[in-house]
Amino acid sequence: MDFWFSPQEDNFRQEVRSFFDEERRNGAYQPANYTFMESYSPRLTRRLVDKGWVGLAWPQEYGGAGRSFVDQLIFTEEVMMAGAPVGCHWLAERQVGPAIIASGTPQQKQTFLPPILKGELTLCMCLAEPEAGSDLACLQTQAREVDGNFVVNGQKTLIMGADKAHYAFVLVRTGAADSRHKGLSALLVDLKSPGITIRPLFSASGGRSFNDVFFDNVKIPLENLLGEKNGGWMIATQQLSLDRSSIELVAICERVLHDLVVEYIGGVREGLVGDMVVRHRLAEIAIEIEVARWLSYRVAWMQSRGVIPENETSMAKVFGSELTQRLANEGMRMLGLLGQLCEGSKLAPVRGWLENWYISTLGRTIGSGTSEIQRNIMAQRGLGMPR
Amino acid sequence: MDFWFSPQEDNFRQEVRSFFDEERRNGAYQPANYTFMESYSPRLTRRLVDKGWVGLAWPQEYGGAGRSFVDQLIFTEEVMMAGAPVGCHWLAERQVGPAIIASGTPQQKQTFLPPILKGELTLCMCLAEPEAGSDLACLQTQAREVDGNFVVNGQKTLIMGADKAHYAFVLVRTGAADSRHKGLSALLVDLKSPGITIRPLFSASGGRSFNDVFFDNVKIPLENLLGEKNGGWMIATQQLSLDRSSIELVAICERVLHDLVVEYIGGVREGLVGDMVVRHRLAEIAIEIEVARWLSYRVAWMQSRGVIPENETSMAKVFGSELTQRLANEGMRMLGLLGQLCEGSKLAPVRGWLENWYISTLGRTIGSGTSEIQRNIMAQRGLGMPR
Amino acid sequence: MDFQFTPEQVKFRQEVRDFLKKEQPKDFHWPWWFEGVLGNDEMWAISKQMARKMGAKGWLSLTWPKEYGGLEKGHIELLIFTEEIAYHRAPGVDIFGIKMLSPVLLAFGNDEQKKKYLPPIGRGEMFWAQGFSEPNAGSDLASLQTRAIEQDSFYLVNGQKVWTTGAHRADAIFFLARTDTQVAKHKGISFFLVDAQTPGIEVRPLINLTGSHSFNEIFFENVKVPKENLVGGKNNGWLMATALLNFERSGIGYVGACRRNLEEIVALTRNNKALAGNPVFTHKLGELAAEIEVGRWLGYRIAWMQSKKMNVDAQASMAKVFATELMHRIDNTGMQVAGLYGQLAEGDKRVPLGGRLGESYMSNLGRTIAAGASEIQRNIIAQRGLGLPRD
Amino acid sequence: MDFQFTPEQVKFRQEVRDFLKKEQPKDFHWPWWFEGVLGNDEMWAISKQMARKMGAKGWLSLTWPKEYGGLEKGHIELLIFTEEIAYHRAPGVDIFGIKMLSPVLLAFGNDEQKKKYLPPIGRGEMFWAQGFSEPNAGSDLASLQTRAIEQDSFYLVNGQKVWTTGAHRADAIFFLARTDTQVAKHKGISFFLVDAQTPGIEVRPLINLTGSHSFNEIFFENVKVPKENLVGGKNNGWLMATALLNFERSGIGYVGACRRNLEEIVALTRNNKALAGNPVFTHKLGELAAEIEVGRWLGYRIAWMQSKKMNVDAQASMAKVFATELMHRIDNTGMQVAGLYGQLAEGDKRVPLGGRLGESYMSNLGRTIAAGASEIQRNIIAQRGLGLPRD
Repeated sequence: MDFWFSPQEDNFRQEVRSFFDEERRNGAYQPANYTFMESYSPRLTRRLVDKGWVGLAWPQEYGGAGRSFVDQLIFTEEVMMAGAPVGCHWLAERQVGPAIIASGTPQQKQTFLPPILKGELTLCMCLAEPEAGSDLACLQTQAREVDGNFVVNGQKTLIMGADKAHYAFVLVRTGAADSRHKGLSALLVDLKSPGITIRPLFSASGGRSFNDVFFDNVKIPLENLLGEKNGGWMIATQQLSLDRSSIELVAICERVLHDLVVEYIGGVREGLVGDMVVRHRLAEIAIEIEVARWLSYRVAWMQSRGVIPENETSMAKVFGSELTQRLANEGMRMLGLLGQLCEGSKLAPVRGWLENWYISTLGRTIGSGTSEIQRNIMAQRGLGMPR
Repeated sequence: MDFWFSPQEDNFRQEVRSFFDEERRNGAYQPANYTFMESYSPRLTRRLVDKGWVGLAWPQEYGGAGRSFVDQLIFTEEVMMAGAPVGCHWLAERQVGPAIIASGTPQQKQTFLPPILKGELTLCMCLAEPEAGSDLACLQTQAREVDGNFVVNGQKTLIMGADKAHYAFVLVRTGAADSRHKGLSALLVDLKSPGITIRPLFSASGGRSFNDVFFDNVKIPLENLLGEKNGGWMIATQQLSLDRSSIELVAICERVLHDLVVEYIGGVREGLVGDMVVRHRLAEIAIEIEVARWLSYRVAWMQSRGVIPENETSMAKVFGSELTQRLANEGMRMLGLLGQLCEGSKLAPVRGWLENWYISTLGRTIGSGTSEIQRNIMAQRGLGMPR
Repeated sequence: MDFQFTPEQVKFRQEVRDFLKKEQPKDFHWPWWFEGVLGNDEMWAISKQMARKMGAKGWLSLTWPKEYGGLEKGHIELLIFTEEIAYHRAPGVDIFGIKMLSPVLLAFGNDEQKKKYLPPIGRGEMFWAQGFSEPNAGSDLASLQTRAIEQDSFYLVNGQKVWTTGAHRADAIFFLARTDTQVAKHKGISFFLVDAQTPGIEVRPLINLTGSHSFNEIFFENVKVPKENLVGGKNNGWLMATALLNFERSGIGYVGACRRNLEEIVALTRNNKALAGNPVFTHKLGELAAEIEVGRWLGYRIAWMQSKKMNVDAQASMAKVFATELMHRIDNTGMQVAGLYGQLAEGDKRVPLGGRLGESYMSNLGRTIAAGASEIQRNIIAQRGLGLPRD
Repeated sequence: MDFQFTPEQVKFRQEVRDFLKKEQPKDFHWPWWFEGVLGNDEMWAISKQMARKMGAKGWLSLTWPKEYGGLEKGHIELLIFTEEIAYHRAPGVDIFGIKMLSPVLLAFGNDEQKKKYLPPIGRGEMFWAQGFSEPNAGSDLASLQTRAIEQDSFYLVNGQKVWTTGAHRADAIFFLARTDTQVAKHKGISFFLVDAQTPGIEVRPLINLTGSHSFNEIFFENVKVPKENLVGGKNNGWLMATALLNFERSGIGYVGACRRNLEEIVALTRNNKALAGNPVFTHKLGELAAEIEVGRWLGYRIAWMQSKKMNVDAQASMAKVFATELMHRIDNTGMQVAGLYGQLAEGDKRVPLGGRLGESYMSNLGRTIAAGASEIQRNIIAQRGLGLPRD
């Protein structure tokens, strides 16, 4: 029994941490802000490929390192704490790649997996739409089969990183207009295809990380269909995540708390050090991070033993995502007036990152009522309450 | 415009306050605990009758003083702050009397109203039942019409003050077993009637204020039916309260806060005076009392102008009742270990009253989901949300 | 007890509404927090225009004595005006000149100062900035370091201010400077007025998180401030900076803004079947509506108490804590209704309610209910409302 | 990383369960908080019986050295035992003798003291009370006033203790007394053991709110305590009173109790159609279940860290705050399921779950998550967990 990491696991963590420390010291990367998916450093991605850390938990038969989910969890924690800019390969490695491994044709595997593992293929996820919001069952972007191609028409919105990606995972409607989740298909789309237009969107905090993506009679070869036709729902809801522990939410919270305690209170606002109310709030957040952490660890541990977690993933997701909101709220309260300054201002504490994160965390639990669905799962599967 | 009390109203408050101050100084009464309905002082009740303060807002044609609802609100606030034991006449004056005025026969008015106004008729409310809890639509106590009488069989439970009352307002089923709220009637029952047995119940905090009341073939004359046969639901839900402001909840909170600040923190536990966390919690409660207070004032003011409040009463009730719970919680936290001592212990702070109240406040929002119903009213009538 | 306004007051409210309907540019939503307007040339121009029109009505000097251009109205009228302005998101009231400086001048200024400064402020022709905060003073205002050394006919000022909202728009600045270094720190401070164009004053922008320019740093380098610009006597500045003056303290502006925001959110919700049918959500809206009613009453009562010359310290703190935290709850609820698009910036055509919710959500939490701010108010409540000793 | 117990540990847990199934009187629910048992003769008798049986198994001295009757097991075994005891609401573990005194004796006692006191404690034959609190010391333990004056072969003790749980049941008392009045207050305190029957000791009851007798006052009047009953040397008492000794700090007892309570509440809810179909309510239960899982892990990790001799201060504080506040949330939820009958006293046939919920609800909030208690823990977290300086 070992209620923590094994010496081998600790060594691995140390190795990863030292690597990032040194890279940062060498100026090889600048720490990314808390909405880390916006970050982008081909150079760092290449370094991680060289270390064999892209595809860490992928099966060896597909060129991955075949390491355990616990190792991957450790790696994710360290990436977040280091503020490493991993946006170049993250969605490809963590979300789309696993879906291709699970559902792709031999041809697709051969085409897409090697460049993903080399960090050379940047992907983005095209799910949300103006009318449907994040309710996938209402998606309207249409793909008709015409002469050996899908012809795609429609609009995706709030797409992070579309301006930098090579390919997109696009969920389209191939069934009837009212087929809801039964008429969706997943396409792998080359973003250089004629008819695609990408336009930036600006977020309330001034960041430019979202895009609109317009499809105007875009021809996508039939062989770029991922999985079955009309089988996109299953891929989008079940296969788009290899690692379901939500550890990235916990780890980013840990980084934010660290920055608040060390940089802000330990530096800019020493006066808050003795403020009992602030101290207790910080302690409360520390407890909640421990709580969320364990829920994540449990999922990774179950996965590493080949057990498929059920309501355990719901618990990790609900706690982790709601914790990000609480922490962002508390953080903004502590920053006070200083929190009104933008990234880059010399007076902005914690480099002005908190504000951007504050508004983005709200997206994690709203929309399709994600938290509510997770809570239903917890009550029904966990406690046997009636549906 | 006058966003507070008029000089006349202020004078009346002062008169009431001086009266209670003097009574207490004279040893005419001992302050009651926070669950004040358990208190019982025929002597004080007689004094209030002499002052003309029992039936203060009753119409003059029924022997009341015909004063405004604002005066009644002022009086109620002062009664609560004084901790006056008013259990002798409170339910009769505030709940059952108004229902008799609204629905009683001339004979019933003549029989019951004068002794109520003289403080000589103590009443209790027999609503809850073992199987039905507080869901009135499920009541099972049955009354059959036999030879000019209702014959009542069944059991009521959790009846406060039944051991000291002369009469009871009893809600019984006169319709079919499945008639739900359409088959209920209200009876005025002499508790000395043969076949009635009253047994005390002990609450978790050790108090003895509840009773079981058993009816075994109890004969009640037909003329003791209040209102229409099968019309009991309307009486129980609409007429059992003349003053719908919930001000008694607010005023009792004010008394508890006062005792905590002055007696406990100002006396027993001076160390808490400088505790920022405690100070802020107290300030928070003070704000919430102001909030609840206004919601109550508004109802009384509307009533005094002859306007019938709708969702305003729901707001006052939800805020007031939930505030009692929060305050009881905060108070118990502040008392700490000292809160484990019982009423009467020399070390028990604030005379050990908080514990009893702590457990009783829970009853105000549970059971039939009262708070939830009130919230529905607020959302539907107040904001026009769909049912 | 009578929770109604007099017929005259009701009429005045209607007059303000009619004016705003006529004069406020259509679809113009002034950010409830003053600064939003300062980074935008067009908004600033509209704001100045509206200020003149309101000034012409006498509404910017509602409570002032007639000799300085005032209408000599009471606190209740001021409350009504403030509530309507906030609810309608109308521009034109310069909080620095109208709300902060003019009560100081009325109470401490000499007659010459009153005659010189009050009329143009009241006409909506002169705009001010407040130079209090300094980079090294943190939250301890009294330790400010800007020096003003008395010379023949002027004070020579050197130092730096920070967080100066709107300094780049202001015609003049009122500020605190140290005039005596030999006494306890709050005893050596004086209160000055200075024309923003005076040589030696440099204003540098601080860009806020929405990319807009409302905060500034001000550098004073050998600035000569005429002696007649000293208000309230040398070394008396601390008194003026901290005196709880007889201004409008009801917090009704927050409540008016809350009310408008919630009305818009309720309308949004009615169009969203899933949310409108979800009791968890509609119950929350119902409670917020009730709380707004409470906030209004707290505000009305404070204005009424002030009109009776009663002390309102504890009540004003309660009203402020309550209203600012209420606004955060409302905005948060609104952001949930707005969904993912709520994250988009003001101006994007798809962001609900023109992105005003997001703007308010972003700025409210840190600015008005920050750890310090609400907690200081709670401490005032504990002391003055509950009678606990100073901590 | 491996969140499982070893096969031996799993077997040990089963052994404890089998023992409790066989030996614990049917339908006997020991209140999770030790005191509940002390006011009731029958419960106390059962508790003593169970103590002897557990003592015979060696489970009361699981981690002690063999020479004092221990089994020399590790922290994990102690954790398993504690969790099962709490979950099964089993009587027999005297927290004063087992959990508080024995670690002090093991660390600071001399060989004679260990040999004299540990074996009977471990056999479940000797029960203790703790005389620390005093009426005038408040929360400042170090200012205690009970005096112990050194004489020939004994110390002469005079003074008063309060809040002494179970003093009327105890065979002996360990207590602090002042042995030097000339030094800083925490430097003049010593730690003594005394037979409860010693002449001059008077125990007076304090009745708690459920009418039961578990607290006491103790009066010492010229009590002669033999010198060999001084533990750890004269004036070293403060060290022993405050040292964070090597005992079980996982808080797993709270979690075990939480788990059992929630299981019962879930069963009650399943029988209540209205509640079982109300998502507001079932979601709350689902979250509580998740939080219990978290609490278990926090506890397991602490035991594991202790077994590796790691410092667990911050973690233990987190676990304690989390588990005690969790228990309050569980009890509060339970009281809502129980409805009006939840208010009735233990023993009434209609009160759900035998009234245990109400008892726990009444006692938990004030006792374990009181303003002070949880906040001291949070301060420890801020200091030792987050590295903030002492406040």
